[in-house]
Amino acid sequence: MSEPDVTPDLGGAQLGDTAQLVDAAKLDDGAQNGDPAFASQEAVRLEDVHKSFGDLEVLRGIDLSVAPHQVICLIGASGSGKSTLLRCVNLLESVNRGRILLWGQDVTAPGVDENAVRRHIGIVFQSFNLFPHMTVLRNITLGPTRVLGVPRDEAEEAGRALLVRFGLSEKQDDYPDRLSGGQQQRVAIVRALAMQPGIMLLDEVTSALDPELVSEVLGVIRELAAAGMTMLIATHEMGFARDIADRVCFLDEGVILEQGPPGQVFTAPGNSRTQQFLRRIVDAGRL
Amino acid sequence: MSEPDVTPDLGGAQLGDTAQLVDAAKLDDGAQNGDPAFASQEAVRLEDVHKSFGDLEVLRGIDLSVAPHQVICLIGASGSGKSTLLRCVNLLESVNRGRILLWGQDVTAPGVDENAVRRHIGIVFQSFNLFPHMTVLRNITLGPTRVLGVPRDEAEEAGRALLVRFGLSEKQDDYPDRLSGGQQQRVAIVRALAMQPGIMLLDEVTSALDPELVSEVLGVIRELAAAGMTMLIATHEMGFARDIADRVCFLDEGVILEQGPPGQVFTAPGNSRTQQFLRRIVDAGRL
Amino acid sequence: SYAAIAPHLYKVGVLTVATDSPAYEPWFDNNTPSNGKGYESAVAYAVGKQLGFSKSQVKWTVEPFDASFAPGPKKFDFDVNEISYTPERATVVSFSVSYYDVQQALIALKNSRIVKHHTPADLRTYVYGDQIGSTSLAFINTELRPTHQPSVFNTLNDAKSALQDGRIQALVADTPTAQYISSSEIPKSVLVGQFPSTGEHYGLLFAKNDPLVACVNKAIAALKVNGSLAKFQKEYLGIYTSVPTIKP
Amino acid sequence: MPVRGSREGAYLDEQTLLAAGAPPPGSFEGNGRGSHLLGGQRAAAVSTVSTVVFIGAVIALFVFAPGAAAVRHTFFNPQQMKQAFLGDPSKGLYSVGKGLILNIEMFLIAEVLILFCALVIAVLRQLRNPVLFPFRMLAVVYTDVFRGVPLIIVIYGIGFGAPALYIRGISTQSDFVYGIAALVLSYSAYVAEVYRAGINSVHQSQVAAARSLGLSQWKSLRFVVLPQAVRTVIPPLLNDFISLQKDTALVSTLGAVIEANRAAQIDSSTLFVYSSYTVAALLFLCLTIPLARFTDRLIARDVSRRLAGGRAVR
Amino acid sequence: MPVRGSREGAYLDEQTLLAAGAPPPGSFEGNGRGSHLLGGQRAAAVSTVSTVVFIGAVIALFVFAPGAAAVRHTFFNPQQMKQAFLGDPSKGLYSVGKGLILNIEMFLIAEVLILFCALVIAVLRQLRNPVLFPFRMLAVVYTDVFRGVPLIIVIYGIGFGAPALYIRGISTQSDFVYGIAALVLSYSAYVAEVYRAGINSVHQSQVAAARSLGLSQWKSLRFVVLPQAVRTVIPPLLNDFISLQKDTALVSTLGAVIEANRAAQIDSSTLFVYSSYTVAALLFLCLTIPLARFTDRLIARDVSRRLAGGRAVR
Ligand SMILES: Nc1ncnc2c1ncn2[C@@H]1O[C@H](COP(=O)(O)OP(=O)(O)OP(=O)(O)O)[C@@H](O)[C@H]1O
Ligand SMILES: Nc1ncnc2c1ncn2[C@@H]1O[C@H](COP(=O)(O)OP(=O)(O)OP(=O)(O)O)[C@@H](O)[C@H]1O
Ligand SMILES: [Mg+2]
Ligand SMILES: [Mg+2]
Repeated sequence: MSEPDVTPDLGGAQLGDTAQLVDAAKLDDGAQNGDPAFASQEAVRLEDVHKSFGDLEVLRGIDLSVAPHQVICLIGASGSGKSTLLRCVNLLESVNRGRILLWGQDVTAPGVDENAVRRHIGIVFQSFNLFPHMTVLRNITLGPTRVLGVPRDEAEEAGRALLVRFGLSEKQDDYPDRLSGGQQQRVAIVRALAMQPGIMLLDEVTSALDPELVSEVLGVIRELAAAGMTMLIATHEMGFARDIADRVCFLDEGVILEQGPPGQVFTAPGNSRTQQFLRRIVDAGRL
Repeated sequence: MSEPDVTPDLGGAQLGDTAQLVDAAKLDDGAQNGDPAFASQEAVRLEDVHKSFGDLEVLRGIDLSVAPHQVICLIGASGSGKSTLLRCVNLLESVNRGRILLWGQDVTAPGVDENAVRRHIGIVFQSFNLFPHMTVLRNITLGPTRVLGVPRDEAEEAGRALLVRFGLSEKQDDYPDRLSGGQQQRVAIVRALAMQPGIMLLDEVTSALDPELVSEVLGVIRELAAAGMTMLIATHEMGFARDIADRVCFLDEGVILEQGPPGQVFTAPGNSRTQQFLRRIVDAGRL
Repeated sequence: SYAAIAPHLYKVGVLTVATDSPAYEPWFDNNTPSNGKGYESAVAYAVGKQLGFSKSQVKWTVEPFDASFAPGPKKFDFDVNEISYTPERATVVSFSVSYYDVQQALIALKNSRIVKHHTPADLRTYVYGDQIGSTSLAFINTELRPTHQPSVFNTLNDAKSALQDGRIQALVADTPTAQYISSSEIPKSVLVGQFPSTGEHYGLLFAKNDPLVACVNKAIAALKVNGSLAKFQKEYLGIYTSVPTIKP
Repeated sequence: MPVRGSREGAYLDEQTLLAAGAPPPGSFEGNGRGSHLLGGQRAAAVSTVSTVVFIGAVIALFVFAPGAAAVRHTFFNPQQMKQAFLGDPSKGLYSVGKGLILNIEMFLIAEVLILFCALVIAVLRQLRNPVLFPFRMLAVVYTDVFRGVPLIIVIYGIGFGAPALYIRGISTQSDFVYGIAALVLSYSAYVAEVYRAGINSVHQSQVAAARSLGLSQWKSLRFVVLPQAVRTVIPPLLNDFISLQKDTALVSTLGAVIEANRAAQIDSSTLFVYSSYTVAALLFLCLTIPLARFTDRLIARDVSRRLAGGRAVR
Repeated sequence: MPVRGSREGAYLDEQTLLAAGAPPPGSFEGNGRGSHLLGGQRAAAVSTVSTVVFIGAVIALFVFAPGAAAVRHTFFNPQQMKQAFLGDPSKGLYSVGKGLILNIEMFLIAEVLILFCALVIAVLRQLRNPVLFPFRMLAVVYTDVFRGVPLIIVIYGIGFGAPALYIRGISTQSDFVYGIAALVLSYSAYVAEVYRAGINSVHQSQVAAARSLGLSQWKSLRFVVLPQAVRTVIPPLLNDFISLQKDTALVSTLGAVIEANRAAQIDSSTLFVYSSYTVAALLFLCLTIPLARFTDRLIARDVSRRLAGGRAVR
């Protein structure tokens, strides 16, 4: 909670910039892929990503570019494909068409080491997915010890520090089934954070948290962004999105209908579907 | 979404009234228990309810009285015992001390037919708990057909109508594991509604819903309250609580610190812990 | 005498005789007890005849060896299955008098050391094998007392196959069986010799205190006197005067 | 704050949330061994070749080993296999094929009874109501005893014991009936434990959801818990089906029931070859393999219905 | 809108959400049968009495039935039981107790090998990588064949077949080794299926969570899936342990391995009583029952650690 508000590095020009990058990438793939300098300008990039489950086409051509440090919020109706998008980025779902690039490297290409990719991406699932046979502390030290090779005591110490931060220090030896919904959600966040990922994918990460904790999480996210982490956040809480996002993407039936800084999207949406979505929220006094 | 706002039947005098009732009850139990006239004045009543898990005392003396038609919102920090309270009312947890009365009948007494009680109470779990081996439609018709004895086709027709209402008509033959978080939550709501309960216990029932759907649920809840349903709602969304509640109860570490109409609790909280809780929310612009 | 035994029969009007399946040669022929060939089959029919049963009134039934001494009602009138009399066994079931006096014999492969070396001391050094439930096995353990624990097989066939594959060095069986194995079944094998009699004999097996026993004993005695038993022995078992005797 | 590109530094500075930055280029490339366990094209070749070699070696063993001809003669003599299958009364040979029908009869009758009894026992064991403690104890003792005692002893005990008791109605049944009774007694204990595993694998929250609808304890078991439980334990249930099918053979120890294996045993000891056992084994395989394939298909269909797609990870 | 107090009206008016009102007074009272399956004090009495009566009846059967004395003499003769336990070489009687040690040895060696082989097979079967198709097929064929073929035939096949092949190293092993090989071959197929059930019972989302941390396929199996899988299938695993323990007896068909049951069989055929079988059965029970109680305790401890409280419903 050090910085009150993180202005995105790329400022207002950002959207145009990334649009440029996408085009450039399309023109010349090979040259840029190997170029670390180029890579550093984009943490995540989706090109024409399609994903179907059987007959149901859930993602229908997603193009998205995220610079390092950026916090992107995905908003949109229930079932619009937010979770699926995040799962695709983490390679938990294979895409049917299109590419996903992380730091300029195509991770959907054959021969990619999925485990190496995932080591650099954290994800907090909408349904938490904690390991029910492990204590809270084991849940959050499993990754560091078994993937990163951090010694057990070091990992536990760091894990405990994170638990304290999220008000869970008393629950470290409890098993997940004994936790309340909000406690489970916080453990899931800590589990992902403990891996020190470069990119975090947060799926409705405040849904079970009380407003006090939401503020706390908000602070943590800001801190992380300042420290260089890139974040994609799917959320239904517009207030939260407005507070945290460098850019808001409005997803509808598998396509990004509108994106831009929260100020712009929330106050002057261009697309009529976005307008409709937001009007009802504003009418209900929920923004 | 017929009525814009349901004013509680008992109006402002309500809190004082129930306080009276509680005292009266303590003075003379037997006489009032058998009296249907008395019973009809209270749908739910908790008297000094205590609940412990092992050494952890989660509910530490809850007294609560809810009149029919009323919508009560439980707010409070994560882990304060909201879910546990709701589970106790539905007899899913046995209380360690105290009594729970529904329509004047003590349901924590020995010899009570739990199934009969639960038939009149619906609960939507925080973690949804859909039946993964049944289609959406089977999930919502199981109760009506197997408990209420409604014929299968009648139950399915009614179920389909509810699904349409919640925008789920296309998913009726899907299995829960294939649904998005918000879709699952709506199925859980429909499953509980299909039983036509007299009391509904809603646990974070909007956590996975987009703002449009939240408004929809809000409308449904108002309609139900008007039709005579009593509701206890645990929620972290203060905006939602403010819009929907006849009364807000602030839970902290297993006790109700403060209760009253939302206007009163949110604007002029008496208790210092409540003040602190709300101050941070207001500071963050989240109310 | 038929009238005397009629009430005690398992099935009215027939003599029900049991044996195990397979029924081994030379005690039976071709696993078919009802053909009247083989020593035990012949004895059974002869006993039946003495009791007044025609050949068609003798019915055969299969009774596994293990089941023959189960408590409870028997499903046969008597069981003829190379079963040796012992006092312990006689506390559970009843036996007829001897219809055959048994001597044990030793079978080995022709090229085996045992063919030449079978002093009592030598005999202790070999690996023996035998069928479970046979008195031959008890004979090995109580008389030969080998240092290496003998192998025990479910059936005599398993024991024979073990002898063939060299998994055991020698097999002990009653002399007729041993003779049959070495002459007809395992060409590479030889009957090394027979041991002196220990007074062992085969008896027909009855339910404990079956009143039939007395009648059958009389019948067997008659068969002994009229030379039938000797005739059957000659016909089906041969006379093994040439078999050398070894001292255990 | 420095952006950490690699993992060499200290892990998570104390009290600080340190985000890692971009990993060095090329760090996502496969490491030659492929991303999956033994992935890649070379692995495909390796796995195919090694499988072929393995199967080939096993076959070669039976063809080229010094004693192979003798083994083939003993175990796979086609002439004698045919004889064993059909039987030949004139030679004292029983028909293994006819015997198999007895096995199937016993199996079917026993299985139905077992599935039912085992369910009752499993459910009794799950009851936590102190009132029913004696029943629960009985169920525990029952499983312990009948799992622990070898089936053959149960068969002996009933087949020889029941007639010995001279009780009307109990002591006068056929060996067929005694055999089935013994199979049911023994297998119910096993299958009950399989059910129990399935029931335990269903999460508590499912029961809570079922009961919250007002379903009784029995109905929530019937409609919510058991359907999920049984799906989970289909493979071990099938294990027990198959064992049962084979153990029907043991009933022959009672004497009167000449089923397939008993027939094979008699034939083999008559002819001094084991080909008849091979016939029995092959016949049993013809029953069990289709059953296994069928249940596999069932499981696969169930999984795909419930999860279609969304399974990039395993 | 009318408040509905009972359920007699039409169910859910079309398109309308109709809330039910208060049920009539007294509608929550138990209906005599109690709220639980057979709950209530009367039920307690019934269950206790019926259990006692049942056990009493079984005992009475063995004491008062007409043939009971003979049965007791054959099955429960204390003198002969002692003799069978200790053995008596002078009478050609084997020691059942000594035989049991052989059983335990075979069991322990086989079990370790089985748990390992079965795991490999189960994991091979789970692989969906097309590259590994041959291995998967091999695993499927293996389980089908070795589950389908009766253990006794596997024992015969190896114990009589291997020596008959006259292959150096293979044909000269002891019956003990052949027996264990046959047990491992046969039981691995069963236990692999039990593992598979366990693995399938772990929800897909658990694998997703494990892989999302960067755990490899093998590590997520090792740390996340298997620990949960094994917990679920402990009861059927124990089933197979116990069966295995009993089936070690079959190795005696090879001749040289005189384990407990074979010893009992010899004694019983020598003395014409079954008491020696009873001794063997009791000894086996002494091994299996503590094992069963121990695993039950394990499961209960695990459940209570994970769920303490919160289990009013089942
Ligand atoms: N495994 C699956 N199989 C089939 N359909 C699926 C699967 N997973 C998701 N879907 C479908 O894909 C669509 C998008 O789902 P997704 O979870 O991405 O939505 P979402 O935007 O995250 O919604 P929510 O806000 O409700 O969480 C939904 O209609 C859902 O039913
Ligand atoms: N089965 C259980 N065993 C042990 N402790 C439990 C159990 N269930 C809940 N608890 C504990 O009880 C406390 C209250 O839990 P509860 O779920 O009621 O909280 P809540 O108010 O619903 O929180 P949230 O807003 O996070 O859902 C928590 O500290 C939790 O860890
Ligand atoms: Mg989602
Ligand atoms: Mg909760």
